[in-house]
Amino acid sequence: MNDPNTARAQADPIITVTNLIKQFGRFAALRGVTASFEAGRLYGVLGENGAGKTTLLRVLAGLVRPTRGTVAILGKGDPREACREFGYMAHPSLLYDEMSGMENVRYFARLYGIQNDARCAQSITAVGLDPELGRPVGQYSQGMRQRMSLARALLHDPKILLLDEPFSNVDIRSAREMVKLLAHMRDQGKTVFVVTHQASLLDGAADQFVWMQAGEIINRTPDRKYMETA
Amino acid sequence: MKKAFPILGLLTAALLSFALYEALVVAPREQTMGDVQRIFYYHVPSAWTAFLLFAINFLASVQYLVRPRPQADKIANWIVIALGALTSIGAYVVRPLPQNMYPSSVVTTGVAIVGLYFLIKKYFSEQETDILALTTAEVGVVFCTVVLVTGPLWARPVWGIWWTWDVRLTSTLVLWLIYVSYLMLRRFSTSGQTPVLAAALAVFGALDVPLVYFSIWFFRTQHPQPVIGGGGSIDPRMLHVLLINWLAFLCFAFLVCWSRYRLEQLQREVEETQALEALLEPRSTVR
Amino acid sequence: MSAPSGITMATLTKDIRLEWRSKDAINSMLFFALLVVVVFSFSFDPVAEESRHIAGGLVWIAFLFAAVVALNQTWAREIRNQVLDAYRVSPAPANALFLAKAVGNFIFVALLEALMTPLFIMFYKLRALGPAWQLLPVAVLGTWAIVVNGTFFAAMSLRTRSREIMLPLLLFPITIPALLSMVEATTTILVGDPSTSAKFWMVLLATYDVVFTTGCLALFETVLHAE
Amino acid sequence: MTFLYAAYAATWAIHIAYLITLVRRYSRLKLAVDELNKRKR
Repeated sequence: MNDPNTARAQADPIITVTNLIKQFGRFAALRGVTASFEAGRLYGVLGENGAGKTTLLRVLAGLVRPTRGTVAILGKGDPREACREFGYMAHPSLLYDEMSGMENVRYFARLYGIQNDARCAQSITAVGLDPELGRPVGQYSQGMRQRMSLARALLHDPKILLLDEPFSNVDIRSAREMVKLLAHMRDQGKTVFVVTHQASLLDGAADQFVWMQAGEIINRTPDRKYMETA
Repeated sequence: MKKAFPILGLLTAALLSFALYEALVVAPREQTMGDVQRIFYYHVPSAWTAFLLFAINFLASVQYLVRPRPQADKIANWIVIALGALTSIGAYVVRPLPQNMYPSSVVTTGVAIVGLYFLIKKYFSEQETDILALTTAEVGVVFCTVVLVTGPLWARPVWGIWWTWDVRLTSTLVLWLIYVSYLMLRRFSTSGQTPVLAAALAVFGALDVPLVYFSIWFFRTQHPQPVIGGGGSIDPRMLHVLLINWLAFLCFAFLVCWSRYRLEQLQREVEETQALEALLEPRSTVR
Repeated sequence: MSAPSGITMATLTKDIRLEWRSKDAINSMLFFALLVVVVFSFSFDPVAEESRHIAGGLVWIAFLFAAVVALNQTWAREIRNQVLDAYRVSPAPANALFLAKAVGNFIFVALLEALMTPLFIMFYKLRALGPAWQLLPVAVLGTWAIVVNGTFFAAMSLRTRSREIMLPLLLFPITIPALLSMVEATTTILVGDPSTSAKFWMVLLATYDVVFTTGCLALFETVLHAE
Repeated sequence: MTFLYAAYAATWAIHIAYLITLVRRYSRLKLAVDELNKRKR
């Protein structure tokens, strides 16, 4: 399977999902998703509210157990075993409001076994924020909070990035910068999933758009225009 | 199997009425307390049945927690066997046993626990152990309520007080509180994994039982209280009637558990079909 | 993978720093504890001799009451921005988080007790006739018994509808033997009855702590990840 | 003597009350089952 020298091996599926079903009582969030995703790609996951985008991401992150179906990340059956390999960012900030950005990132670094602050400062500057900023995260603007949350997700240099609405409430200029950063990471070989409603931001950056509707992947297209005209 | 239920029902009804007759008429009249002592034949069997049901709940909950983790499963097997051995040896080594616990009865309980554990292990799937835990908890609480109602009704005429901090009665009260909180957790839980939370609480509750018993037992030695059911040995004829009543109540409890079990199974099947239907429904997304 | 104790320390210091920085939780809790003591003292105004017999029960019920209100706040900060998800996604072991939260609660509740005890002594004119030094181990073991189960059940009640009421419903039945031991040990020490000693109760409390600390450490992982 | 009969009566009152709740729960479930069967055909 992982024959190193062929091109095919380079694009080995890093994540495979088979017949993934998730139901919350009678509401079917995921109705049988089967897909595999290659490493080193930036995927834009698009779809209306309730299409199952967030649930899919939470299943991949191991935060939600699927009702049926299997998830394999880097060959490991249970996402929890691969938790060191992915960074997760959600709609809520996942940060402590009373602590400054640096304090937050330093605490989460400790959870990943990272002791030195240089790495923390580096991931904060990478998202375009100032590590020395003393203000507690609670007083940040929503856009800054989203970027600090991204810094927390990038902290341990994960192979996979699972980002849920990273650009919401972020001004256009900083959103474009974030996209540039994500594209740069993709070029370094990381696999990036971006769930978003501002699909236009990913034009030219995303390798593939994954269209979801009513808990299923209905289409995977190289660019956004194809879906709109169809 | 379906038609066995009414036959068993009739048999149990007959057994219950025979036991009632034995308790009211045949059993010898107790000198000091008089006829009111006959509450004993309902009070004690209900308590024993409740404890048995809670023991099954504990064993089923442990099964539910360990089955998905094979390594924990092996450890649990050894702990149960060790527990059984310990109680059997302890029955003869520990002197004095708390009042009117005979070594033979302690050994039988120890062996029964181990037997039940491996029986559940063999015949119940993971999902079924959860249903079994819920059923035995619910029916156990009903029997426990009976004990807590008949207890004071017995204490009142004999000692003029409604409640006595008797070791067994108080332990039953605490057990009742624990399992009512267990049932409330199951009803109020909004989690997808309610059985896991309930199983954890059941294990905690069971760990608590010996501590409850010994804390109240020592509490009682410091504040002597009248004891329900007397301390000394028991007239063989009374014991005979007691065992008949216990058998009758066990059959009754078995039937109630069986129907509650089937009810829960049906409930889950209905929920599953409804969920399946929602799955296959035409693609309607939230606009 | 830094040692779990490193993570426990980091989480504990983080919690203490946040507590110290916002201080609003600690101040409101201290005032609440004061209220509980005053209310208890008003409702019972015993003569010194009598008070020794009932003080043990009153003091521990007041502590339990204050502890439950504090325990309800254990996961408040983690829920606000779903920070718990960030923890669940990280490779950090669940027990490290649990121990940090339990020890944090222990310090918090011990602080409340340290404030309430002198007030109780004053209001009830208490003077221990028995070996007063034994009160310390009883207090430590007893508070840990309440806090370790309280933290565990607080995490469990996160997954239920009426979260505030579920914690005491789950905690009190399980804590009865520990509560009985604390009350009886304190009363034996206060009354100074030579015939009995609080040793049995302390042994029972210690067993209770060991049993339930192991139980919590074994089962917290499953409860944390039961979404 | 009356306490004896009271205790026995109370025992069966409790058991019967529980059985009634089971029966009621079962009938409610029956409705759901019938509805499902109707829809399936």
